[in-house]
Amino acid sequence: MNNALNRVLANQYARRLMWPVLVLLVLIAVNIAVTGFDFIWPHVSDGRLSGAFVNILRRSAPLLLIALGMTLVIATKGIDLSVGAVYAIGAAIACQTIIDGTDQSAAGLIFRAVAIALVATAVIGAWNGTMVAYFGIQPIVATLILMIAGRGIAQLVTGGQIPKVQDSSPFTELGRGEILTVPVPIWIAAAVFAALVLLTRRTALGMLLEAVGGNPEASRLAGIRSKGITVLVYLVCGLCAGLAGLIGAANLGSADANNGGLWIELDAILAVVIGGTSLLGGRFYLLGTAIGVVIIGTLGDTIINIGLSDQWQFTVKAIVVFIVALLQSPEFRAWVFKPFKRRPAAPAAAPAEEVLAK
Amino acid sequence: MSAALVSMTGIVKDFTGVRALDGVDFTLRPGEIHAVMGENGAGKSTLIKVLTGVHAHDAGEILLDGKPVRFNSPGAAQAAGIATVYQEVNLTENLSVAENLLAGREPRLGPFINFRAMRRKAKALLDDLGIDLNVAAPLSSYSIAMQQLVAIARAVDIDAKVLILDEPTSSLDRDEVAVLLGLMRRLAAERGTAMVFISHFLEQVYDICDRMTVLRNGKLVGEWATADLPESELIGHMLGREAAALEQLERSVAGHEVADEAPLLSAKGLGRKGSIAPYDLDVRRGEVVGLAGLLGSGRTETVRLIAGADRADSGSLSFDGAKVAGHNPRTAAARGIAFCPENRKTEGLVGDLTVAENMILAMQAARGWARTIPQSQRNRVVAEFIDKLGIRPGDPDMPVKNLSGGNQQKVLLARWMLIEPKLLILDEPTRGIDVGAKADIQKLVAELSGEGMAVLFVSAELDEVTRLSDRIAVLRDRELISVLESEADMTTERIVDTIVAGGGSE
Amino acid sequence: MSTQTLTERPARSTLFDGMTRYIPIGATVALLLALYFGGVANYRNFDKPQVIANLFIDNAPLLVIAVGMTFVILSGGIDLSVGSVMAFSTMTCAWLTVEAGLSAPLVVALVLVFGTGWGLLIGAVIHYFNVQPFIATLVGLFLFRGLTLQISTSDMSMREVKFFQWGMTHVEVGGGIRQGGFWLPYLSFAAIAVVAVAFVVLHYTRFGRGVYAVGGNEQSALLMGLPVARTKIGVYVVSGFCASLAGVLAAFATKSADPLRHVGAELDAIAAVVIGGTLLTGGAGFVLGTLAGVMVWGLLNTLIQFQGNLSSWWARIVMGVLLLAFILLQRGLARSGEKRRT
Amino acid sequence: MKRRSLAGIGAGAGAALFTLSACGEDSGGDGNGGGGDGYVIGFSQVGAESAWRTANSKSVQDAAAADDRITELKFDDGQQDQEKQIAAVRSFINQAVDAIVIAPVVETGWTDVLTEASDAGIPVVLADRGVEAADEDLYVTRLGSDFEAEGRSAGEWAATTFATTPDFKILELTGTTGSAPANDRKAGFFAVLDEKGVAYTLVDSQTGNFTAEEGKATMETFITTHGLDGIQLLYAHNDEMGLGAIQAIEESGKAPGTDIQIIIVDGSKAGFQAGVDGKVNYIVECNPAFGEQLMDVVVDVIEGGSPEKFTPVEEGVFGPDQFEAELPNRQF
Repeated sequence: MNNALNRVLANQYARRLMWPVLVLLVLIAVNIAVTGFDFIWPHVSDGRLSGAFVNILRRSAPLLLIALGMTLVIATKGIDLSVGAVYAIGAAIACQTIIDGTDQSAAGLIFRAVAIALVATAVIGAWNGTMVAYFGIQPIVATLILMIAGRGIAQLVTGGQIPKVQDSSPFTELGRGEILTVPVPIWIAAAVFAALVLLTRRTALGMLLEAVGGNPEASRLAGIRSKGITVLVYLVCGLCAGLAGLIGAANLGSADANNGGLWIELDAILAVVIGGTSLLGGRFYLLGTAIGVVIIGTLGDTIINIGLSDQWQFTVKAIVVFIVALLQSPEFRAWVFKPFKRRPAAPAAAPAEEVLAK
Repeated sequence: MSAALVSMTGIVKDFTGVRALDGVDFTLRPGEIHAVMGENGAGKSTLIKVLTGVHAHDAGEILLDGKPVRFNSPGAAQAAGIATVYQEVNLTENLSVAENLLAGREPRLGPFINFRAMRRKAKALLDDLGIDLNVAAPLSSYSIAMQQLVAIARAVDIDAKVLILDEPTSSLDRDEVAVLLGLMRRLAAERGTAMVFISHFLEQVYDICDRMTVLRNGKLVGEWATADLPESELIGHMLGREAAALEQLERSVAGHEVADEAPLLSAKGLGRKGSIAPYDLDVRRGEVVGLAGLLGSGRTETVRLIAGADRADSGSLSFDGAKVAGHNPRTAAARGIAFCPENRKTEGLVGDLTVAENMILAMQAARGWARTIPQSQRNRVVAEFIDKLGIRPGDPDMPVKNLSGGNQQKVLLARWMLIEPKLLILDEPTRGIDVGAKADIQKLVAELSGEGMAVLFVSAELDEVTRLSDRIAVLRDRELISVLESEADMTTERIVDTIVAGGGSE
Repeated sequence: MSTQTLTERPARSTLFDGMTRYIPIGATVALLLALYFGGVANYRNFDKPQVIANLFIDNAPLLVIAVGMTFVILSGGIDLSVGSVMAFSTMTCAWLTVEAGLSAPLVVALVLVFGTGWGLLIGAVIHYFNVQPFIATLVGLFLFRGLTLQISTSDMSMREVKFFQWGMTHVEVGGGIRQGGFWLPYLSFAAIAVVAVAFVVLHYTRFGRGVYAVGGNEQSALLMGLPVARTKIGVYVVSGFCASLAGVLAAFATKSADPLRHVGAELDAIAAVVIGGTLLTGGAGFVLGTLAGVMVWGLLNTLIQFQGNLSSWWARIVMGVLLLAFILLQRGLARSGEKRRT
Repeated sequence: MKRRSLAGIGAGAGAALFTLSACGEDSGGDGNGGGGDGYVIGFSQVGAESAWRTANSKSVQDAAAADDRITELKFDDGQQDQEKQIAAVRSFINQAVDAIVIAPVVETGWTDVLTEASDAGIPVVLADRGVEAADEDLYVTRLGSDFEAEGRSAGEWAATTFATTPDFKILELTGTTGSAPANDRKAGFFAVLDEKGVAYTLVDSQTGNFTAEEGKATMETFITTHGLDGIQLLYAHNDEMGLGAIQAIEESGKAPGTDIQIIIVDGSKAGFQAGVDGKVNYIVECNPAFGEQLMDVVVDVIEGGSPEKFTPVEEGVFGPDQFEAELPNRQF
């Protein structure tokens, strides 16, 4: 029984992940063909792991954090457009707190800065969740408000300046340091990934989330605290965005309220969708999201490696996303791979639903 | 006998691996009313959807007036004179009644819709059918029953040669059913419209249909003239077993002792403005209380207040000896009140989740997200209830949306039985499900109450209510008007009398 | 046939129900008036008619994409590609006339055909391949920004092209600003014409009513025999056309093309549509509400300009807070108008 | 009843704006100005996209507040959107200000709105960036940096420093693709190298969008793609990108300023600090603090003066030996 359950789950996951994994492998293969095996094979220099692929992972860490939070939000049928602004707020609060301190290397100060930033971003996330769950405002609108105002808040925190933390401050280790030769951002992202996987799959949170996203009213009548869960999920998403902002700020040693994490929400949503989670809510795939993030990260390097100019960034990203989106569409696959079987002009809505019911 | 108007032969339809229709033949003659009968999953709806262009068939032939046709959209079928009314109202609530009636066929001035002419035409159309509505009002301002009549009026107006009615009466009350059946007779007689009628109400089928085609498991069982097929034989054909077995089930249900003690649940002056007038209601352990009344009489509203699904704005509720405060579905479940809502799909199940997940949802919700049900316990209880309730297919990992209505209802019941409630509230648990599952559920209700569980039971079918209930609360116009207690009062006739009398007293 | 007549009063009076539909737009108009008179009371020169005229001049392109967005949102979809399509259209206008030397009217026609064609393509992908509109149009957002940058990485002037002088040619009413009159350029009239046409199409044609029907309940619309495919694809065609037209209007407005222009315009358009009372879930809203929404958006900016001492960040925060206030207001009204049906 | 509450809330929201906007008020200003004896000036700023820009806004606002001749400065942030800037200028015309200052986000597309200002008799002064040459008659003067000259300064230092390097290899981090500073700083730099006949190879040139974040990411990609060996010079179009790149270089185990020489443009505090630390070799200043100079020009223009078409802002270039002395003078 248990085995059967695991097998089916594995299959379901495998089916969802097949296309993104294929696309990622193609991208990696292209890079290896152009720059050699060094692309994928890391080496240790100066006591830290480096290499093109490790760099991609390290740089993708903030996006991964945000995309993971976004996955949970999307699972509840929501969306969070404010993560880019929250990223900037988290970065701004942390850096400003540190440069306002006397000794920028004091552990207490850094701890306080990180704590204040995370609490503030969690509060912002909870605010978004409250707007959605308790005021019944559509998620896209509720979070649009903070998307507009958020960067203003971040600038207010920094007074429009770009606070620069001393390079000697241990705060920068969050973005630049390494533990056991592996860069800290990768550790943080991996830890959050593992924590979220455990949180959602080892407890019942994942199932309850999927229930709330799949059918909010049924979930309410089944006695699920759906409002509480919704707030929790937006809170986690805000927290992830704030943490991503901290990593970004630590990496640079400064916080740019205007440009930090600009349009990262779109990349995060793309990563979630590439990873197989539907924007309509319900089932979610954290591993798929991680793969989606790596695809997006690898894409940027691929463009430079194959010698295309920077202007291709957007175009190539669009094309890759289009391909993944189409490959994930059963209708498209049927159309392409079974050209001889005519389909009805009007696609029957959810044929699967009809199978046994009628 | 006149030549066939519609002739379907050897129709085959597959849905990714499942054969929904397997070589079905169907013949419809001009001016006849023809019932398609079968359990849920027999293929009735698929047959209709193939005929109306919603689904494309994989093999077979459809002749309309002797000419082969193949519709690739409902629009194309309508254009060829085949109109359909579905069980669930398929109109758009945000548009006005007139627009819904005439959408796609609006009277126009040049390229523009002539709203004045449209309203006039819509008004005339409804007047003709004996329906009086404000055609300019949004459809959403009318009850579901009225919306269904509008849907029928729309189909009639298409001037169809063939009118298909798929469970049109499931949300209508008696008067409305009478209007509909009268309308059908008139259309058949005056316009020679051929009609396909699908209904679970055998009484209506026998009342109006000329012929019947019976399907079972996607295959054709046969076609009979109504007069040649007694009810018991029909049921036998539909179920594929002897009708006697069914009757035995029904008999086993009635009669058991109710513990004579303080009520488990006691509502005093419970009410909600605009929804249900304040009412008093007691339910004791081991008792089945039925709620009877016409559609819109406030049955669902009554039980939703008790279940905590809606907030009461007057009165008080006590349960199990304690006063209930801060009532909502979660606290209700914690107290031992389980509620199976009326609409399985939108309020009950989460379609994407598996059978197992849907079953343990309430149990898990009660424990909170942090305390997961251990895997072994979960597998055990799920397997136990799949077996106990006879859920088919018995795969705990299948998404619940792929199950038939009856099996979905059983999953929902299992969800609540898992938390071992003291009071089980069932709102229309047998609506739209096949005869076999219906009997299973009725039997289960009787068993549970026998074990000491209190049950509140809402059903549109008075037969079912009288058969199962120890007491019956009768509602009318959003008011609880009477509670029938004695054995002698528990008849369909008595309930109808009560409803009529309740109206007279006002 | 039974002679009995079935009568049912609507669950609420039709008068009220008719009104419920107009509450969001009524709120928008009330807010618009409140903002305007607040401005008049607080700032000198705010009562000049040109202040209102400027709303139609500066927001003409936004108005046009917001109208296209209204169609899409009414049908239950969303179009994130409009800002990029707009920038791409402006850039193409400049490139084809200045670099390639094609005749301007031909170029404008080509651009409009192109925008329409893009809408057709993405609408077909959304409908036939069931790709979520958010993602399909997000592809457009990236794709056209990229293509625009590939045409030119810097801004490009087309002031030498005679044809583009037409847009800012203006009509003066009441003898110019100094005599207390105002002026409006042709491109404002073009934008107003788009609103008028959209209004007629949405309310008086089968396509328009089909948009409402599909947005209300797509499955029902299909079963009612309405041309769902044509309608769903049609709204993206309208939006694509509007986006390219807005790009052309932007070309008229500045006679220059900038590859980084209109970044985030889709969000402005969505905000304007939402402020205008159209529900993002589809099926309910009015194009005139969108007009009011664009006016509110423009008026907020005007107020910030007249205030003149808001720092960059306070301006953004004020914008966000006002949007919040508005949405809560709208939500409160909608909730009080909600009802439980049986 | 419904309608009354609706109007009430509407009025409430309106009141909220006016209360809120008061929060942004700087110094109990007399609000709507114009009535006094001083001048009212409208200033349409690009946005707040960088520390340089914020310093610039602050310099202008402070200078206006301190200047007795000026009653009020109407400041509007265009959020890097030309249409917002044009709308702001139209609004200034409506407000009948005495002069308009524009810091244009792009060079083209200003003809109509400048004509409108000139029809209304309001003089226009450009700050920082310029507009296309054809519109020259429509504004009085431009006060700002000469980006091409900045590029040329950087180019001259590079040409001198690496005149004899046999295989002179350059990496370039450009500003936002398509922006005037990015275009001009690039053009000026390579024009000088070409004029002087320096034999160089431009190994790669990618945008860092004027931000530290992207500057660092792009540099990392440079390092993995090309390596740093044999590359002599990194030319970064602004401080922030340069500082980001320095981190990337340090993380790859090389020493910025030594293993690879670095030129940055702007000259912020952080940039000079890096110079003092020996990580930057040459800084071309781009001075944002021209508020007072701007006020003088504007008042002169209002009072009928006709200054030169282009008034350059005082800007310097700084080599390694000047960094330490200059650091305390930095304002942003």
